[in-house]
Amino acid sequence: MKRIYFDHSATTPVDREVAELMMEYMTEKYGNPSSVHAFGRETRKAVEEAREKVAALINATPNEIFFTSGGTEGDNLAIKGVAYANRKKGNHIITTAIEHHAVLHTCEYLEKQGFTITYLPVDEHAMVRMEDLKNAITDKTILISIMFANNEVGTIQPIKEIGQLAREKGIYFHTDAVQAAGNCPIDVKELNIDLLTMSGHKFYASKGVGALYIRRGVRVEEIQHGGGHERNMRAGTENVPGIVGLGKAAEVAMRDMDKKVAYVKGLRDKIIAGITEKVPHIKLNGHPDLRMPGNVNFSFMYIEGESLLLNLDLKGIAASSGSACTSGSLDPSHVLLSMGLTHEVAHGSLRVSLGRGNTEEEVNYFLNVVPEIVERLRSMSPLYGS
Amino acid sequence: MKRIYFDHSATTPVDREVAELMMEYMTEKYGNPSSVHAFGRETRKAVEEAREKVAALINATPNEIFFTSGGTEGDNLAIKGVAYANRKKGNHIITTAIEHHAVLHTCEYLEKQGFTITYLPVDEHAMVRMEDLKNAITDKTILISIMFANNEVGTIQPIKEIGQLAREKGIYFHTDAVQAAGNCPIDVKELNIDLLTMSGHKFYASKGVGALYIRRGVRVEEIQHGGGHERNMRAGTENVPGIVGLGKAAEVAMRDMDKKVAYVKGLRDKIIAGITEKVPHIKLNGHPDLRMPGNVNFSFMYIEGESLLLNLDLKGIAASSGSACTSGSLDPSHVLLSMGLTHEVAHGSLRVSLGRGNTEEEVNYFLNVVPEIVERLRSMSPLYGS
Amino acid sequence: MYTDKVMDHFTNPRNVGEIKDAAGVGEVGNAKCGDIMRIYLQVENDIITDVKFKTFGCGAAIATSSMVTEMVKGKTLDEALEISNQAVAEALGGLPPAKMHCSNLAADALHEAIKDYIAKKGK
Amino acid sequence: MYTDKVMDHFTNPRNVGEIKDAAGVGEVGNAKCGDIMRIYLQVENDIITDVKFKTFGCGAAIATSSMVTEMVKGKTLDEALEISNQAVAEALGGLPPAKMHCSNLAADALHEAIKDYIAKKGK
Ligand SMILES: Cc1ncc(COP(=O)(O)O)c(C=O)c1O
Ligand SMILES: Cc1ncc(COP(=O)(O)O)c(C=O)c1O
Ligand code: FES
Ligand code: FES
Repeated sequence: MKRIYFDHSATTPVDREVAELMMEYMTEKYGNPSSVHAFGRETRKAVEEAREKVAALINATPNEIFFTSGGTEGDNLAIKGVAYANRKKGNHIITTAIEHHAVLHTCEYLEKQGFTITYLPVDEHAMVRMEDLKNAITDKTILISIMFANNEVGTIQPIKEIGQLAREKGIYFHTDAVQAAGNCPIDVKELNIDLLTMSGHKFYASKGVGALYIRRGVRVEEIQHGGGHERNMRAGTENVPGIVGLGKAAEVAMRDMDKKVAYVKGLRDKIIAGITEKVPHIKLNGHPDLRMPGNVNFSFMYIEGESLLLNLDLKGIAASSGSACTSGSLDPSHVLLSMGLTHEVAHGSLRVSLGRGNTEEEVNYFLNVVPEIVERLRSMSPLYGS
Repeated sequence: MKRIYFDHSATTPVDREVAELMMEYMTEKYGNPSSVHAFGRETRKAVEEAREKVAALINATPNEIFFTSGGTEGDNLAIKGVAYANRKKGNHIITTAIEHHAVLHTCEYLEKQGFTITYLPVDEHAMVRMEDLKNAITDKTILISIMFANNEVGTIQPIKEIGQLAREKGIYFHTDAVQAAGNCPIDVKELNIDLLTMSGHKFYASKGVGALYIRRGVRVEEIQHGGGHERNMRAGTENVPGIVGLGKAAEVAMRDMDKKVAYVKGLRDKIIAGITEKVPHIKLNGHPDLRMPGNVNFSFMYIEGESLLLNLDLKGIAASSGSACTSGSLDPSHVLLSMGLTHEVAHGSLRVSLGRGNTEEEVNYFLNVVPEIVERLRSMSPLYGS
Repeated sequence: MYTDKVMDHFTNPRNVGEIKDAAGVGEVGNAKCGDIMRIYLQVENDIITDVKFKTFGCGAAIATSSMVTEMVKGKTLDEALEISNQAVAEALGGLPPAKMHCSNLAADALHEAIKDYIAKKGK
Repeated sequence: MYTDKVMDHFTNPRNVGEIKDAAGVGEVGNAKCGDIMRIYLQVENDIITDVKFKTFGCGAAIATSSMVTEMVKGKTLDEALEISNQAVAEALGGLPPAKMHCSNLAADALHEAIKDYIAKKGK
């Protein structure tokens, strides 16, 4: 059976060029960049070149880029690092209710360490209201951490306004751009971003590598202790294959950005139109326009997400859901609930996240099989038609 | 020019089988193990199989293995994790003066958090004295962290005695086995080890992946917050290619252990005998017998390490040194100084660390070029012959 | 993740539907994840002659619903009351640990339906 | 890491050695990393006619030693005193940031040697 991958927000395949470069830096150019000999010098150079490419992707300078093991570490370093380094200035942090757990659980941990966290609510489209943000700021606020684009419903936040407000107030602004980086254009200077998290495996680099952008001058305390790697910001032998791969992926992303965004958006809009036309009792989750190019998120009333996923899986289609049954947790997606969805509606959510490798044919196949699956599950549902 | 790699303690090339498997898990089997669909199930299975292989390497059970981004993270998680989780029991930690910076700087950080650390001295061979350890234990001691084998001079500590003592006293015992794991046999059960750090890139897996063994029942608090990965012990999307590679490297290491150890030891002893015979005014650093199979460390009196390294590099040989000039720090190796070496002698140290890919021919070439280089540098030295 | 048996009952669930004017109906909601299962019974001489279900829930919930209806058909009410959650899970070749609570749904709904029948009959 | 010029002076250092009964000898130790450089001068009519060095230190230390000896040969003492650490580093095409302190070694040792000559002559 043909397998169709519609789960690019969970992770992406590694680009062929990226993987081949990584192979080279595993088996031939394997020196430790800290070593002074030829093997070390050649990987040091490669790491610094990768830093330049990653910086270019978001219009930063290379010395503002710090390599990490992924998005979760980046979020931890950004938030704890700013919190610990600026404790004397204040102990208040503002974030949102719809952040990824890497941000939310880090904030919850900091609450135990004596920090106060405000979790901003969002509107029905998962959008933060600038008014709420303004009202939440106190003279103890040291950090605003608001994600660039939501991983479940794809909503893109008003980053530019937030950045401007934070800069005016002299508060650091961190954005978790794990979904956005490499998948839509970002300019940290224009957007007044102070810290930005990215993760390789969301844009065709490998799992296990990422980067944190820290604007020059922002005070951050390191959280992983050891050798003086990454200018004392992140100890540990550099993941050279991962890093050179990240650099290559950044280069490819930058080169193909406009084309890729337009292409993926086309597929996305086709799915949204198709489902809307073919399936009754549905609801598009997330913002109608200000959403990630590859994100589709629908709630199918009266049915449950895992059953839907399983049926799609049996048809060879890989997607994701915000249902509690899928996640193994007790509650469905905190994002969907924050947007005001009821438990039942949140349960019936399906996320399709598209990538540059998907085809029109795959979309057509999906649009063919979804209506019948939904119909079948609804016929089994005690909530439907009774 | 032929390049000779004698710096396996810094990092190793990735095994060809390992790299090919990683390639497969980057470009074909790229699902996120947290996903419920087929792509996710196939990588979940691979991650769990890798866990079994890594467990087998050190005679642990799979649920005692937690994947990390490398040795530094493992040391941070082990030491901070135990410290935070057992704070109520006590605030005293015992380690040694010759640990890697990943342990030392973590301990120094904990000192700022209110913990008390004892840094045990070592004897001239870099060996901890059991007597010192016994005397250091107080009723506030919650953790003993002593490295398995030293990365500079190769000395292997009396792990079994330490483990036994710790178990008797009801104190957790962590060992940084980054140099040892995969390169010499380890049995955590026989040795009474509670926590053990390993790092992939020291035994032919990739940089950027490692594992922490935590004996079942040991209380450890997570330090990276986010999703519930690694049974809530380490948040962040699993580095699947790195992890399956680590599993394969563990399998290969276990399979070839005896052969590899004997082979590498043979080369090591040939170098030790050759240098001793051919070069006057030298000193073998580390324990004469209880040392890592691949470790050679000599001080060449009257000369300085970086100059020696550069000359070797010009001859195509990659090695390492404990000289301050090499490391860019102010002092030469803290390990060599702890062993009682003077600054000058420590400066003239050279570490050759052998791997399974090295040959007798390479050793012969090395033994040919070293005497003339040393002689030339000595002729330039104001300390020699005056 | 799921056994072949679970997948079989999930893809071809037995006895889906409603029974008009059923002798007993039981509905339970899953406190853990908010899902719902409803079971309809037809009874003659204390023997379950027909059974149908409707379920809003995960693959395991649907499969256990289907399995429990298979297990009770033709059984006496007393026999049916003895079907435990564990028995349902075992009949399916086991469930993943995170899904064990779903099997509670099926046996509970069945027992509720029987209780409903007894209560109605008592009137 | 190092420029070609540095590597050239490191691999083929000029003026290595000692001068017996030198007119001036200067020795400095590098406070940063514990290394040592010694410079020997021969002087005639306030002109440096010969210069030799011995150095215990890194590649940069050896290269700067060699370079400084090249730079002063034939110079007057006054000219030699004006050779700055920076000039030595520049003559080598620059040094890595972590190695800038090594260049201090070379000019300092030269200046010490000149001072020694002047002191001896003064007696
Ligand atoms: C918005 C967001 N933040 C953070 C993360 C965590 O990144 P990683 O999986 O690289 O640790 C993810 C993805 O898992 C994400 O989607
Ligand atoms: C003994 C020891 N511990 C810890 C580390 C750190 O491991 P990693 O480089 O994987 O972070 C190293 C190597 O760098 C080491 O040799
Ligand atoms: S019904 Fe929710 S997990 Fe099974
Ligand atoms: S002499 Fe020590 S760094 Fe140059």
